Amino acid sequence: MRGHRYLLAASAGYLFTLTALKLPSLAGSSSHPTGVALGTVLAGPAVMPALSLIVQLFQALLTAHGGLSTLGANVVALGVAGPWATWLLWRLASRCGLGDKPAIVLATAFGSMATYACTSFQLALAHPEPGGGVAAAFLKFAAVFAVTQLPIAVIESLFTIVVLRAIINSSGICVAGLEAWAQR
Amino acid sequence: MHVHAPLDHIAFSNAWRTRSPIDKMTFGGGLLLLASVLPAMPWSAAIFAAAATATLAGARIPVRAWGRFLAPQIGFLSAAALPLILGAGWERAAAVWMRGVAAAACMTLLAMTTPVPDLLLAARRARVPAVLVELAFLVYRLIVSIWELFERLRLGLDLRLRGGKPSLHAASLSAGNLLTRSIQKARRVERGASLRGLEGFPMLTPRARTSRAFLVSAVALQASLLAAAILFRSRFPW
Amino acid sequence: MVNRLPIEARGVSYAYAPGHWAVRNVDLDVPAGARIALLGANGAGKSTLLLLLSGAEHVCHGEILLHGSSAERSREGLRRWRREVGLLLQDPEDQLLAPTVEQDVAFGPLRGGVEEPRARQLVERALADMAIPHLATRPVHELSLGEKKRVALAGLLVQAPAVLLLDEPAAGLDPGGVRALREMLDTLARAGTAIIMATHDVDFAYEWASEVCVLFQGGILARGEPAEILADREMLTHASLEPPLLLEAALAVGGPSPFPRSRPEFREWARPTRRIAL
Amino acid sequence: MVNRLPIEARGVSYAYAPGHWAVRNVDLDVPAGARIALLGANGAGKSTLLLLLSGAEHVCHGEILLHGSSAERSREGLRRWRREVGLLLQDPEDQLLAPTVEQDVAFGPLRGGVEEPRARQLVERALADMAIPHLATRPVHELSLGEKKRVALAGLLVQAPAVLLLDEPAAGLDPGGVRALREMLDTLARAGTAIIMATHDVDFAYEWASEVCVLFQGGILARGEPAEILADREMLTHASLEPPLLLEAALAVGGPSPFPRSRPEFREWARPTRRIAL
Repeated sequence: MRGHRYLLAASAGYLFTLTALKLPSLAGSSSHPTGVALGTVLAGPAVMPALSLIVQLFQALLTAHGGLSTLGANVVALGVAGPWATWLLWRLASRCGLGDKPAIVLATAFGSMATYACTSFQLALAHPEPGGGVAAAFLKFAAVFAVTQLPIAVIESLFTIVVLRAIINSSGICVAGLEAWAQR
Repeated sequence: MHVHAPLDHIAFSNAWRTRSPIDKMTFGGGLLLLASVLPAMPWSAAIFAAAATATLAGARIPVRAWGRFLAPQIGFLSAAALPLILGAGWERAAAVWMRGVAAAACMTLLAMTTPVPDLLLAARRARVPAVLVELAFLVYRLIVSIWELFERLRLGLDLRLRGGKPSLHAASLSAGNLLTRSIQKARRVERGASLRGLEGFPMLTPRARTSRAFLVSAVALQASLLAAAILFRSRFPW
Repeated sequence: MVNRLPIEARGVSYAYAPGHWAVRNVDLDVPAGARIALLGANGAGKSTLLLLLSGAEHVCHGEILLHGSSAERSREGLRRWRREVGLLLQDPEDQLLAPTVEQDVAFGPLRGGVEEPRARQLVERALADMAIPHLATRPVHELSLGEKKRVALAGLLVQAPAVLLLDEPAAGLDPGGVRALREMLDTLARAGTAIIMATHDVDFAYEWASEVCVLFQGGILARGEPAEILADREMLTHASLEPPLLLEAALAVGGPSPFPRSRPEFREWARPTRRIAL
Repeated sequence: MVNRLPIEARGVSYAYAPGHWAVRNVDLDVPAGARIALLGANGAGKSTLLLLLSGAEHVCHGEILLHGSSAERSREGLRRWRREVGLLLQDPEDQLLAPTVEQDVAFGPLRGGVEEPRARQLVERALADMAIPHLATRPVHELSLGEKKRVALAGLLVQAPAVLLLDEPAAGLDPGGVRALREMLDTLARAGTAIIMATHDVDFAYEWASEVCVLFQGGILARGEPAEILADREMLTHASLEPPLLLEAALAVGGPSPFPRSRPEFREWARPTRRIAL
């Protein structure tokens, strides 16, 4: 991590700035998943927990978006579940010979939904349904999120694509995931 | 940045600026802990009152600034309570909401009285891994610059759009430019740091006064809240 | 309509935060073809005034008139405002959007609904006006600062604005770049574009401006003929400025008025002096 | 050792990419207390030369001597190099890293192993030298450009360097800021610090420098006495520069040598001329 720390710090600062503009989403999961996909592509999924932790810490301290109480849960959703889902699907899609753009769109949308699935599951664990237990609660939360988050996931995928293209067009920046993407 | 990130500006200029971060964290952190363990009704209200008094009377932060930061957080918490009502029912949602508001007041107290770097220094002394703390210092340093870059690009975009709404295309071009320039900035700062021979962050500890009286009264307040909660636990069960 | 001033400010004030006035009660009349220099120390309110004139910030008090009628902040009004008034930011990179030069310059026309073939013509003409047709397909980020300024200017000129606002346009340019900029601005002003420039470079202002306006703490401290205003050492010192070197030299030497405003003029003007002095 | 030049460059060359020479075969002798201005258009190699002198970039050919012995790129050598030679970047923000002013200035001493109480004393003295003790606990990012430059300078001076390199130090400063900078640099040079400044501001160089060095395409085109070098209009035009306004004016008026290098000197110098002229 030490070798690229200035790049990592810039990515984190960038994600912070982008997410600071967005309204925090529902259910106390204060950070928007915008940036999860971008961060994963830029820095790779391995460092995303650290980046996500720092970004969320600064959101709590500098912009008063969200609180520390949900930090642990959010690091799991935004720092682990989302990035790995994005990464795996991206690799898989490219392996299957899908073009760059469709692969990124799919991966971003999937990562975004995985983030919310994770949040729903955490919420379900915290507030199980009196009758049906965790599973029923999960379905309920997931249904609420699906309605609100599906359109966001789509917009986010398109946005990620154009941002990445702008970056690649306008400079020869090589970052973990981006490097692989630019080379093909 | 101070025009656009007033929270940071206030953290650097309030009446508690020179109070030791340990004092502030003991006070705010202790209350935060109580808010998450004690029954929401009525103890969250008491914790909220304590945090509000400390922020407004202690650190002498203007009510308007405080309200401006707390109000959106309460708004988010209320929005968050909606799916909870559907999923878990009224009472749980209300309890979660109250707890959230109290916790938000504690966090706001901490965020408005302690600059982020002071907290990071405290974290380093508390043996949080150096790699993480150093990265956080760098992120803070770069956020300041990137935020300024963002403001400038937003103005530039606004001028180009001539009053119209940004299309997805224009917005993402602008976002791409922001990332490119953020990374260029990071490279320049990296060079600046290497010019000065800096690898880590050998940081001067800010002069801060630790007050035993403050610490004692903070702990006493928290202890009495806890004692009251235990005493009245038949009326307000956990 | 055509006879009206392209832009006017009437008692314009602006505060970033309650009580912190960045611009105080400024009046400004800008006829077509004017070359106005807003002079002042850093923080005197020059950039803010340009932002207000460009419509990027709302005035707190007062109003801004475009061709005699109050500028509106409606969607349509803003669109007209931005078409009539172009602002070149101090760092041109802040307002360059697209990856290549021609894409960037074409952004305005395409967004304004111009068809692509026509937009291409407009872009070509704007690039030719800025003497940079050879840069058309170059990526913007590879250009030098001076080239970026020209591209950003082309992006403004392609809209044929009546008023051009420039924030420290000479900043970072070397003497060759400054000379080229001055020539470009002269051409524009002759063609009738009103130009307002914010700068703390009194030498540049003295040589270039038809009118100077000294700002101090957001208000106008003095305005008028450059030769007259910029000879007032006391007022300039108060505003943390200095008289232009050429004017200072001419005053020290003494000689016939009008005083020279450029190097060649100075050489011409000094010739008789020298003859007597030797 | 003490008599040796604090820094020298011997046949130094540098290429960013194979064949693209940014600096070609530059020799430079810098005695203690020297005030050297590196003049040149944008892209002439000024900044690169400063980076080489500061040790931030490796030379491709040639060598750099510190106090007469070859500067080494070993860990220990670089550490000494950084202590002896301070570089102020054009944008001071790039070299400010800590959250508050005193923390930033303390970086150098703390990194050099100085204990906190002693570091605090050093910081206080450096801030007093830069006339900014009141900024000590302020967050760096809230400062103005001029203040940031002073903080960055304090961060260099706290190490008591023998050589100070400045990249366009006057860029972005208003006349008041430039005057304050000049006074600060005069004090430093009198105390024996060698100062090398890269700039395209010939007026500033003419007034301030004890020696000027004109760079063109990475090589030294001319060097020597400011009054002599900067009067060579042909050479300067070739390097995309112009003679300083005061020198141009003095030459045009004609009069006794030495020519005046500052406004007050010019007024003094012009007095007899005027008497004759009137």
